[in-house]
Amino acid sequence: MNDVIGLAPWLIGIPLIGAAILLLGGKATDRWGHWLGVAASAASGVIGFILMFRMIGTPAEERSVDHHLWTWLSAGGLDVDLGLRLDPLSLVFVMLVTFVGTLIHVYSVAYMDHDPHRRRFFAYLNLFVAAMLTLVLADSYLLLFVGWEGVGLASYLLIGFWDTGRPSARENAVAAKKAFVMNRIGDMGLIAAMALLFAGTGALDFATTLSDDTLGSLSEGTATAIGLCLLLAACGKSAQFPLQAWLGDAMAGPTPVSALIHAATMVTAGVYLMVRSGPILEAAPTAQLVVVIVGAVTLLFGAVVGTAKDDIKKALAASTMSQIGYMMLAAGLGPAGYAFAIFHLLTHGFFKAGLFLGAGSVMHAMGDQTDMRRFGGLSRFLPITWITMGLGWLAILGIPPFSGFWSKDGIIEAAFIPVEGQPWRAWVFGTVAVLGAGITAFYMTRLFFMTFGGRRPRWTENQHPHEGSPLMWWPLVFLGVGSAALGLVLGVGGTFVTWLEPVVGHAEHHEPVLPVPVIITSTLVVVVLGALLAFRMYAMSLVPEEAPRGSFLTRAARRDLYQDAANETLVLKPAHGVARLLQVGDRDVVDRGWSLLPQVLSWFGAVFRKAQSGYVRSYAAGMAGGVLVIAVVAWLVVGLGGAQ
Amino acid sequence: MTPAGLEISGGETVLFWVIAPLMVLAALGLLFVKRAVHAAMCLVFVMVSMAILYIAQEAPFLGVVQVVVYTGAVMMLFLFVLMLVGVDASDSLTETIRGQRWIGVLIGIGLAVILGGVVANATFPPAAGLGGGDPGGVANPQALARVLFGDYVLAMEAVGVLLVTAAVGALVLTHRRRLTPKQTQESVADRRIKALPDGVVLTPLPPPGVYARSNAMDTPALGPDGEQVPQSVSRVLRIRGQERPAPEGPAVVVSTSSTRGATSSTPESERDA
Amino acid sequence: MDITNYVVLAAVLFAIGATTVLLRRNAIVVFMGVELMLNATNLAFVTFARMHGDLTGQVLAFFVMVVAAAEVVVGLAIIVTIFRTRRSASVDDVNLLRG
Amino acid sequence: MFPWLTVLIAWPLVGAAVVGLSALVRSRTGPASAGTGLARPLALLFSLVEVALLVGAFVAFDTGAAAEHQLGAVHPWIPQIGASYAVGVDGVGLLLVALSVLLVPLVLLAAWKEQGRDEVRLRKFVGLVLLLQAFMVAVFAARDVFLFYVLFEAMLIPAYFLIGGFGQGAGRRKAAVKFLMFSLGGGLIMLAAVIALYFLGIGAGIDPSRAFLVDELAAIDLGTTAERLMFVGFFIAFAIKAPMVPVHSWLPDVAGNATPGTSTLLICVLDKVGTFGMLTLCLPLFPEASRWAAPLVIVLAVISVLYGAIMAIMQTDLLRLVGWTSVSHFGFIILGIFTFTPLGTAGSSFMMLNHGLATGALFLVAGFLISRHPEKSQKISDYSGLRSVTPVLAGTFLVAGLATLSLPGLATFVSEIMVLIGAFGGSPAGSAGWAIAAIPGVVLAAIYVLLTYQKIFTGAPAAGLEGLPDLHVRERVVAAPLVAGLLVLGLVPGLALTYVNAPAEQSVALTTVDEPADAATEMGSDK
Repeated sequence: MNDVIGLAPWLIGIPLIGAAILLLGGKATDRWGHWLGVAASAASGVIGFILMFRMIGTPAEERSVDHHLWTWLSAGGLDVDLGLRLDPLSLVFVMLVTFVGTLIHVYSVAYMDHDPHRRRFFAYLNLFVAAMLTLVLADSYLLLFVGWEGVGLASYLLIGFWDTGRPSARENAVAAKKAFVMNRIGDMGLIAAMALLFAGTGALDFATTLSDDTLGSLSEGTATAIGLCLLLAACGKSAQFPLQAWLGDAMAGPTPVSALIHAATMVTAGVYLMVRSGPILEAAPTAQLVVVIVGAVTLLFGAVVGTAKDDIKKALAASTMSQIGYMMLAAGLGPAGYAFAIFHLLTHGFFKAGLFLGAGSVMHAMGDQTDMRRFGGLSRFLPITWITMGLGWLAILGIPPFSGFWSKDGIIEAAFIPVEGQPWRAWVFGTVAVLGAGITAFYMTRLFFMTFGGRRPRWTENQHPHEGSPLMWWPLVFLGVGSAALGLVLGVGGTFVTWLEPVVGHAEHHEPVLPVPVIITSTLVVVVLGALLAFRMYAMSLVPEEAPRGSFLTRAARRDLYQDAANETLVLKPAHGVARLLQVGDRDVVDRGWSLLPQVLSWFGAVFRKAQSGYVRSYAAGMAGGVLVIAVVAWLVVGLGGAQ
Repeated sequence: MTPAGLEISGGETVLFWVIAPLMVLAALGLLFVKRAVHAAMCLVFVMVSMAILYIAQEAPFLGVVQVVVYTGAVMMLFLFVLMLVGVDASDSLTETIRGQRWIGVLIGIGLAVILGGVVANATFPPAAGLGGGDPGGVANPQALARVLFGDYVLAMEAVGVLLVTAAVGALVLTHRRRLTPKQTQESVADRRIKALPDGVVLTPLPPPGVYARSNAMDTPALGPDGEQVPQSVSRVLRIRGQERPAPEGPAVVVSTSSTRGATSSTPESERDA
Repeated sequence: MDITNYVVLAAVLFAIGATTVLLRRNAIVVFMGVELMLNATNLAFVTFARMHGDLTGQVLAFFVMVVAAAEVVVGLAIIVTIFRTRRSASVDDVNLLRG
Repeated sequence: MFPWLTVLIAWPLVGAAVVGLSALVRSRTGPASAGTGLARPLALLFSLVEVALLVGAFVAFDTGAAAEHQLGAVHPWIPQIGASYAVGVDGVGLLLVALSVLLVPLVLLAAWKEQGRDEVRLRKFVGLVLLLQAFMVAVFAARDVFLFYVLFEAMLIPAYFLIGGFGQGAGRRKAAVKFLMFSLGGGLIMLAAVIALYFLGIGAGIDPSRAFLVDELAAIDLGTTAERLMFVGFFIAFAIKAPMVPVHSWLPDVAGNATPGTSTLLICVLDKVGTFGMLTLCLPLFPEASRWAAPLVIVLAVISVLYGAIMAIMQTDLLRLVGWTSVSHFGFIILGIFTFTPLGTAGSSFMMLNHGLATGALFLVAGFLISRHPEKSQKISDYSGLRSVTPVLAGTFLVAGLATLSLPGLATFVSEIMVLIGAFGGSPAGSAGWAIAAIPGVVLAAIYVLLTYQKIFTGAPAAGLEGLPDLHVRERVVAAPLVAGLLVLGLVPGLALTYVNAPAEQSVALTTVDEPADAATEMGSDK
């Protein structure tokens, strides 16, 4: 391991350099810039693969390596080194990010072919890869935060990639800003968590803060506070309730971005943070419970929203939110859930990226149309997309043996594991997880058949859908194969769980409240029911081209369960009111208050100025009067006529 | 040097009691008479009386100087200036600054009371006198001259400089700066040539009375075309309306001497200017 | 008669002069008030000289006269100049000092 | 030892004089109306030589003893009142001197075309800038309270003329007067405290010929009430300068009316005198009073953070907006100083440098943007969609903006996180809570930066702005060092932290020796 550890910095360095070359190189790099971007990402992937390969060859207990680069920040008792931590967890992420990232890079070469700013796009993608790798490879919370905000920046840049040129482009910019700002709200949590950690433990690196000794010295209250702060951060990054509102809008970015950042990698960073901070959460059961609740709420929230969306990307975004809810729920369940959270994250990374790229392929074919009510019957024209998306569809549904089954089922089982003293938990969260699986089946089936199924295409005029270039469909094939097989490869026999054990710890085996086969069977039944319902509604019958008004729930779901309205009324309007009040206050109270002082002075001046009439005789009278006054005073003091 | 306890003679007492009230009255005249000239006359009266009192108080030199300098020079200067300035609204006794009258009166009375009080309460030494009648004493002008040109010679010189400075200062202050350039023969000629398009005639106009029936200052000349030339009559006469129209009819023969005299006179436009 | 009466007379004249300065608007009359005040002090000087048997008082009075003469010359010149530009001899018209 | 600081102070003065005298060159050669164009190159030359001198100073500075005041000199100045010419810098002072030295050539370059061909105005501008630089370097180096006070006030003169004489705001004269009045008002209160300090120092037995030396004054015990009163005197002056809510009202007006270059020097460097003074005068001279006032100061600092950020969001004028962001950042700096932790204080010291770089970049880039507008408009709403027209300008603006919102990876992040984490563990009561309360400032920062970027650079290009030129070489040369500095210091903050750590530890040590200090005074009274 140690002989190749020197390569680790290049994981981040190569894409970073790539981004720098593309950004600073300007138009000179236009011709070959995109290939440079692909190469940088691929090079990172190769290094990741080498490291992975070497790590598999090392004994389990030596798999966690901290690679020190240089002293970053050393002041007043805080010593943070710039260092990388390579362990099974971070390497899983490295593989996911570089592999899926490279595929999406390749896909983008074709997808962005006609965009004059393709070079800039690849620069941002490379920047993203570098930032994401920094996030997962960091050996301290502070460096993690660098990557954390770095991916936020990349996300901001990419969501707003088409933010200029035409009037409606402003909306993309607004969406980008919304994403960044809501992420920042979460980042407040990370900053606060770091402050609490430093106050409690005197350090910010994982090695110290997450060690048993350090955590033993933390009070449960502090641990809970830290855990909740970290959860806030995770909610922002991973679009969890109540900071979920930005994800749907983030679909304004190019579709490869949605696939890479807003499905496969960045949005799952919150789950990574939770799993990485597992020891802290375990020291704070209350925080854990809140994590689970947030996960469960988001799971249902996203699923419900997903059922009503007609925009294919927004439906997938809602689905992403919901699936991350699963991961978050698992991350809150302790060691039993960690491995499955990450496993689901990995499989989700593949199948959701596949689904998004498939959606991109469909959009590409349909002239950037995203309304599913305008699709239909595409299976004949886009066979490769149809098959690969079908694999993704089966995977997300959790149909065995596709990958989603292995990971999601693990989470559902873990949710059913009873917690001492809180018997209701297993039932509530288990039921929610199963219910969520059913709704997931419904909306994904709806999406799939609205797009590909149906007897009659509902296209707008002059549509000639066709598959894109091989650069576009080869990544689809890879991801499709991954969606199908990854679970089988890693899930059978618990390979993946064992792999992560050095990091997340060994989970004692607990029996769920229901027997495992019962859980699996009932889940499958619910899933099939949901899928059949959707099949009946959207494949068997005609889909109207205009959305029907729908029930109250449908309308609410279409409007994201009024999340924006709620934010508007609960946060933005009051905040704006306060800001207006302050603005008026600053002008009319503070500023005017200060100008009161000179006003009073000038008022005095105006009063005394009147004495300066300019009339010589007035002045003379003043002088004479003064003489008189002095004389009288002298008279009174000295006595008249001298003392003799 | 002088015997203590100078007796003030009865004559001086009478003089004082006659002159002092008159002086106060005249001084009050400054306050109450309307015209500045009358005020000046009042002041002259006060000053002459003051000279008399000086002489009575063993200061004959000062008395004379008072008459010469004040009444002779200063007051004459005042009168000259009054003559220059003339009578104007400022002579009126109505007060324009609010409250000024009462303030002024109060201050005046206050000053009088304070000064009077001081004088009344002070203990003065008995009058020593300057020994003017004493044969051993020195006559006033000589004694004064000794002091002035002895102890105070420097002050005397300084005062002399002051006077000269004041005189020069007055000159500078009253000096008028020329606002327009001085007219020369050349500039006058230039101006007239420039005014040629406005109908000014370059050649001298005929003098009045030329070719008129009667050769007189108040009769305009007749031009070669027989028309009258009104400008040939003096402007003063025209303004006064004492111009006499030239009679109709052919010109009479006029004496050559008067014609010669008329042609040699200054041009009309010059006269007008 | 007491010699002090002269001093009282001087005080009264001085007060009248001062009042003239305060009350009259014609600059020339105001000037006359000033002259009256100077004369009043001169009278006091002369009286004190006599009182103390010392000529210094008279010398001072003499200097006062000379200085007064100089002052009158300059002062009247100023009045004439002002009158030339402003066509007024009223002290109230010269109020450029107004704040 | 070579008197580096004295040379650093004197050189810009020489420069200002030479620039002034360059007027004479014109009168002898060439037509009288045409300028020789000498003023700008001369000033730039002088400022670049100053940078070279600064390098020398850095080499001569002993980082091992960064808490000591080095490179200085002490000479009697007005021995009658005990004033000395005493200069010397510790690490923090050296960094701020560096900031004043480095920003001036950039400002001169940025303002290269600003005054057009008007040679006289140009000469005035660059002359005043050099003069201001001399004063700024001197004030950061002053180790004598009287000298400090004199420079503190003297700086106002060039600043006043720079604000009131240049720039395009209609209210610039008014803004200049407002600035002057606020500063003079604060200075007056400080003067009272300076005089009181003199007499108390003499009373405590300081050699009257050295009565104003900071080192001497720091050693004496002033008595609780007197110390608190004098602290208030100094603090108000510094708070006005800093500026801190509620005595901030002059700053937005100045920022909105002065030229961007002036604002850069004024807000990024000159105003640091406020926080620098708190750190190097208030704390050492009045440690007990600083502790006494800290709870209130912290509250005001947090209010400044949030208030400035909210007001920035509400601005419609680009330059005013940048001004308000500074109010927010100065709040952070003050927060770090007054929570008395080595981490927070070091963070504040570092932030003084970073804020200069980041806000300077933002001001200058905003200036480039405004100079491109046909009507030189400062209204944000007059711009739109410029990213497609001027991509490099947009990118530079974004980087400067990201530095302002403390994006990790840039130096501002390091200092901000140091302040926040340090403040959380601060010693004054309630500082943890107030540190948490300041954290929303980071969200507000994101809003004001990105909202502005969105309004100016995204959407369709506004009519009349389609053909604007992108940043040209001169402007890139101005922006590049600032951006590079922010990046390098963000990745290797140790470069700067070496200089601020020791002074921070020392100043915290001054304020945390609570019981021993009391014991010492008791012993003193026993003697």
